[in-house]
Amino acid sequence: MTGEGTAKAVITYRQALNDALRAELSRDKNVILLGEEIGIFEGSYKITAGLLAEFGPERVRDTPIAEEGFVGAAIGAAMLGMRPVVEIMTLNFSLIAMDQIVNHAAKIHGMFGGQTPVPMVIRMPGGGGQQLAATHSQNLEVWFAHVPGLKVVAPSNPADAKALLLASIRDNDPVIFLENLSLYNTKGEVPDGEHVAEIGKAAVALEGTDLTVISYSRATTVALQVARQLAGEGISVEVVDLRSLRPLDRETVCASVRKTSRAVVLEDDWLSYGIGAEISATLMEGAFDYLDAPVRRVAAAEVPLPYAKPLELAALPDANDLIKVIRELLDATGFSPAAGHPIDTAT
Amino acid sequence: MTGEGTAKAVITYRQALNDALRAELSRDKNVILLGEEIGIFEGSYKITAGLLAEFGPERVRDTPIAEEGFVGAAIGAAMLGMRPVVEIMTLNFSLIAMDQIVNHAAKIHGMFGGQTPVPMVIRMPGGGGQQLAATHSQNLEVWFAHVPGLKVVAPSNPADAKALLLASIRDNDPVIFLENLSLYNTKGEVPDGEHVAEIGKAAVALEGTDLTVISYSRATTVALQVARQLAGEGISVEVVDLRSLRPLDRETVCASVRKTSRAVVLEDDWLSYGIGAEISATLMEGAFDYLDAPVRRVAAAEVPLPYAKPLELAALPDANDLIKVIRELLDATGFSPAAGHPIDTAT
Amino acid sequence: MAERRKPAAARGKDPAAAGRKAEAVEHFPAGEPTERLLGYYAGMVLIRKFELSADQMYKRAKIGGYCHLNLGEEATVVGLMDALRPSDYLFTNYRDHGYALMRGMTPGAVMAELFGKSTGVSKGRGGSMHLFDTGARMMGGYGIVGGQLPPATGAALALTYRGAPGPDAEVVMCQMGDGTTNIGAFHESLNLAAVWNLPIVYVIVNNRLGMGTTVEAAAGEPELYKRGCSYRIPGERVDGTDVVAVREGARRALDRARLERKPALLEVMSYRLRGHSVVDPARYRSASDLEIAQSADPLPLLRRSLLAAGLMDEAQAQDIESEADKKVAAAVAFADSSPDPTPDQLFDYAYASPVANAAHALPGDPLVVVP
Amino acid sequence: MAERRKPAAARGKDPAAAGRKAEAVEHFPAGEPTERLLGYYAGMVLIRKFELSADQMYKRAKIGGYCHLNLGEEATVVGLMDALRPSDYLFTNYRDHGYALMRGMTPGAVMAELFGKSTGVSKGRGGSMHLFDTGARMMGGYGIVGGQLPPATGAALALTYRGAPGPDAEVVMCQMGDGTTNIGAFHESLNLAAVWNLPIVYVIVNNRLGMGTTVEAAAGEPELYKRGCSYRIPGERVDGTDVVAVREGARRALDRARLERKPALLEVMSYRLRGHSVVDPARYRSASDLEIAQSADPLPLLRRSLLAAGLMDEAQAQDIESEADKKVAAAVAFADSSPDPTPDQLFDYAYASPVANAAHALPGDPLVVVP
Ligand SMILES: Cc1ncc(C[n+]2csc(CCOP(=O)(O)OP(=O)(O)O)c2C)c(N)n1
Ligand SMILES: Cc1ncc(C[n+]2csc(CCOP(=O)(O)OP(=O)(O)O)c2C)c(N)n1
Ligand SMILES: [Mg+2]
Ligand SMILES: [Mg+2]
Repeated sequence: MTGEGTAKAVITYRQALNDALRAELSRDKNVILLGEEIGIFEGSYKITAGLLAEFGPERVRDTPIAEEGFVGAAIGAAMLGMRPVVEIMTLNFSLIAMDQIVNHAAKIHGMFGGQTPVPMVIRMPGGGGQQLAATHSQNLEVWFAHVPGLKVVAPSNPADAKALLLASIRDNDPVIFLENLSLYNTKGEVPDGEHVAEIGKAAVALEGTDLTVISYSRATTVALQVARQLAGEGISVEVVDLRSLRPLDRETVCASVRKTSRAVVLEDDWLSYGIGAEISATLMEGAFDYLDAPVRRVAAAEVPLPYAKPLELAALPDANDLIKVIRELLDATGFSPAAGHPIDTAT
Repeated sequence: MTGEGTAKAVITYRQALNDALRAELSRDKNVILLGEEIGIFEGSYKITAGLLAEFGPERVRDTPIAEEGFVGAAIGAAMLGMRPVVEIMTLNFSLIAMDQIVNHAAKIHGMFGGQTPVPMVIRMPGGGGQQLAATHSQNLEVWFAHVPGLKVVAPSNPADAKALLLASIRDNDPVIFLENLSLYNTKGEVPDGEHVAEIGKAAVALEGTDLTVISYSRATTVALQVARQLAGEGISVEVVDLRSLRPLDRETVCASVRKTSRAVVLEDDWLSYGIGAEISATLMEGAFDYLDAPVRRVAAAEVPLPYAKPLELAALPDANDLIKVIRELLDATGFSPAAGHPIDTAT
Repeated sequence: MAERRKPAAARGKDPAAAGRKAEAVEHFPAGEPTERLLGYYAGMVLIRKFELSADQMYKRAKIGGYCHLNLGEEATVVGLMDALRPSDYLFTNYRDHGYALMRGMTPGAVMAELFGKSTGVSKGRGGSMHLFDTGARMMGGYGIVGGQLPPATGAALALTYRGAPGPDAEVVMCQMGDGTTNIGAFHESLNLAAVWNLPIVYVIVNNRLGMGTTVEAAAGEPELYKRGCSYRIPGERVDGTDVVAVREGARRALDRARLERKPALLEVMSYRLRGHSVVDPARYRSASDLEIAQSADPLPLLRRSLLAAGLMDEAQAQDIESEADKKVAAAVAFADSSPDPTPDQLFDYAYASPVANAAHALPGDPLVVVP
Repeated sequence: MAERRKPAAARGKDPAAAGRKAEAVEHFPAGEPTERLLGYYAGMVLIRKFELSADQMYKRAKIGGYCHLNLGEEATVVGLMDALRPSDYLFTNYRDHGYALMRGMTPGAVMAELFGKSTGVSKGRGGSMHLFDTGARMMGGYGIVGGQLPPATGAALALTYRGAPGPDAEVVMCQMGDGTTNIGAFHESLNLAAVWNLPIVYVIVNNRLGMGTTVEAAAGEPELYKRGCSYRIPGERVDGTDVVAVREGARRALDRARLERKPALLEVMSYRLRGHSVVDPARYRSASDLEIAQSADPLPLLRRSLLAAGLMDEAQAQDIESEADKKVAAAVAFADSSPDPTPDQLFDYAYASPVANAAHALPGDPLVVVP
């Protein structure tokens, strides 16, 4: 982090994003926002509220429904020195823009021998749990995380959301900035002033000694909640918040598990071939001799997410699923809780 | 497998595909082929050679350059009872059709409560090594493998190519049928008669006792070649050919490694968040106590693949990389080769 | 029944011009059977009442997710669906309740879908945006803008393998919104239909807005019926507040598909009376814009016209209206008392062909059993 | 220099009609400077010789991957590039060698790229399909059909933040093939350019074939210059075998972009003398079709015309031709003697902004160091 503000305010994740966009629009005239309904409608999820009024329709540009077209247009604008920040209304619609994201944004710098950077950000919310049914509830972050040439971040709290959005806009590479529908109304302390995060670094969101939960985005909020709950039972859970999925901070993940010897990955996406697979494989390589038992993964059931609430609840991972798996893992490794580890809930 | 032919012919992977398509076009009038240049041009890689002449332009239908349109059209045709087999010229162009593949083909059966199957196949070759540069050399099979509602197969030899293509065409779900540019000219024995493979089953392509190499598609040919070479040195390598990436036959993979205690995954795609990650995570869960050392992954360097041959060679995994890693793994686990294990090269 | 063909020159005008509707009455073509007109009114009233009820039920949290209503589009929906035969196929976008009802799906089964019940038309899997019924040949509402166009085009392709063009041929109707004409799938689909001569009618319901965006802001050619020009597909524009005009326009387009096996494009000028979805207060909309929409409300218009023409009396109108109330109340009761799907059914439709090693684990369940 | 504006009525005809070219001579507009015409001939000859050499080098395995030539399109390329100013931006498809040469990239650096050398215009990373030069404002050849259109449109968007329209404004030219007009990106891009009033000219090089597919088989409206209709973008068709006609058409379109800040569409009727790429024997092509293409070969045509008009004599022609031979031979020599990129450079352009924890492992290398 750079900057030195120490005062903090408690604001929503939504507000943190809005603040970051406003700050960058004010700071750099090459920053423009593009997306469907981001202007007069103020964004489908109101992330861009007030920005059209403040910066006008050329800086905050409503687009037709044409994800491939406007994502690609952002690429070309970036090649000529603009810094477009694109909102795709939800991650699900990025499938339409996939050729521009993967075959163009991710390739242009390398394929043309480093002659043109592509400084752009694609912001989009993913996530289920809102009864939006199969085509409107996906995560797919692992797709982007798999692609060289992209940087992929997935902040879990308002402070990181702001600091990583500032970093993403100032970065010269295409950054996929993953939000989550369930996070927008969550609140957290955000320091005043300009704090720019470093992309590519995970954070130990909560320190612990008995077991590590690795997660990112919304799942981190669940992991923290579970960790605080289990602390009362004398179970000390460390929470590693990945923050950046590409690059992946393997060292922070492995260091934590080398300490705790037990690991669970919690993610919102489908299990097979998900983020958790890479985390588990990474721990296989970087912490094998330290593991008391196999790394466990808690992730979504592998179905197109149904609309009906009971089915949606059954398919998506929640705190109870995580607690169950943590207990299984502790039991399997003969853990007996120390009475009431003190934990620093302010971290 | 069903059918009882015992006679075999040695044919190319290309010919095996062509034979399968011809057989299904003859057998079922609802089978149609769709794709760019599959008719008069006979396919960019000549997989459909002769079929236009034999079945006419309505069964072997050339399409405009419109991947999203014709993949989606295949979906609708399938919903009305046709069995379209789509060729996407190379996997790289499937990015344009991703919304139709993931938001439609994969979802329609489940999202509408099982009312309409979507019996279609999307055939496409992936793979690097042909100096086609960054946008024309991708694999991305892990993307498809991650998506519930799809079935994903990636045969490594002509016999499997034919038997799995027959199975895929007769299956009532959308099947992603992954080919590889480097496989088309490879040859192998293909039994005469109708052999229909079972989707979802891996195969032990070569039995061994000291170490398991898990791979699929082109990488399996490399694994087999390496296994045969190392056999001469008294190293007995078992090769598991995944064949199906979704569903993934976890049991066959784990059973092999429970036997050999050592595992390496070889794949052509980028390392992070690749197929190898899921295999490693699966072994973490299903063979942890049997592993003598961490599972190793051999995969492509994480860059947009450069055109220049020396860079392309450096970026892609080959037999030497696999041998190096196998030796490292054997050394780390104190392996000393028995003199010349007999191996069954006919498997 | 009498054909009322507008002179060709009149086609392409936007007949539902601003502010003129409030006082107007429609004139019905000679020979139009009264029962049919009353049936149209009944259909429109049913949609209206159903949608108002859905809005309420959403507010009571009986319905979740996104929910888009056909309020203001009732004449459009009824006219289109009357022109479509049971043997034809329909694909729509997510704004699909009215289409489902007019396609013959029962209000109870539609409401149950909105409630996410296992008696819903899509067994509670799809919700409001994804109504489907094989029997009704309603091949789905689709939530991805433009997503329905390629499959609808492919359905028309399938029909070309079934039989020859002619008066009994099956055809496809593919509905979409105005905003949808700007996405790539529109272009690719219409082009395929043109080069392959497919029996399909693309219907653009132009309700003047895609969420908060006007047609003029989004489309380089805002006279959307002209956008077939890039494929030599003829287009026609009709007044979406006039149920008979909609039906006639749809028939002409469907005839072309049926008899000539050629695609057609139909633009239906309509209005959206509310926000984009039930949760959208539509603050971006000017008062005058809303007033225009309200003055073009097809329900009072048709009611007034039927009364003025002496084809319906006030008692009949009220009968129709209370009949619709009853149907909707029964639909809500049915939905309410229907069972929820249960978690053990989660993987029921995972695949149509069973397959070895399918990944059917619940969150946290182990994947592999270690011996 | 003199403007030779065709009467508007003549625009839109396909002037390069079948079989009439072989004997024809071109007539040059009055006032056209001789050096300029000789320059055109020199440019066209250079492209021709370069492409023939590339074909040979491919056969000698000096070049790999896909390799698409501009053979037959020389007048098109030279005419377009002469109309474009150095301050304008160019995006093309993968058939890009001629454009790169005419944009001022040296034949040696272009050939070196084809050879995959580190002296290549894209440092050997891109190869034949991906020529790029920031200085020449050649913003890339692109291998995905239609892939260049959205970025080109966005480049034009960027220009609107730089300054006002006017005679000195910068504009974008985006080249594509005929087959490219059927893909979604074409529609979305032209629509964006229209609603945002962007200074861009979309050029369709209609060489009558996309691989083996004719324009008629692929496009619902095969008169491709008309396909701007869906966006109110005016289109014009010119004879791609007539370098001056191409230049003039391009100028008119560029003027619209420059002065009015509005998009334009230009269709250039051209021919492909060979297969789709160097490895395609084009067996699907009829003898008569090939004969038509050969009879429209712009090189002998321009040569004959310049000789007939007395603007060039045989000795000059031979000088130009042997000059081109020398340049191409020097390019090959340069490429041949240039160094290969080395494996240690693999990750050189992985990211433009350095980043922590980048995954820079070679195949088989461990990812994490265990302490
Ligand atoms: C590809 C895609 N992009 C964006 C959205 C979000 N979205 C849902 S409806 C809508 C507006 C569609 O407008 P229109 O086609 O006019 O239909 P209407 O809602 O007016 O019926 C948008 C942008 C989506 N569902 N799919
Ligand atoms: C999206 C996509 N689909 C398919 C291809 C394969 N392909 C390469 S060139 C080509 C034909 C393009 O024809 P046209 O646009 O007329 O350009 P030309 O080659 O004639 O210059 C095709 C189908 C591709 N590169 N990208
Ligand atoms: Mg609309
Ligand atoms: Mg062409």
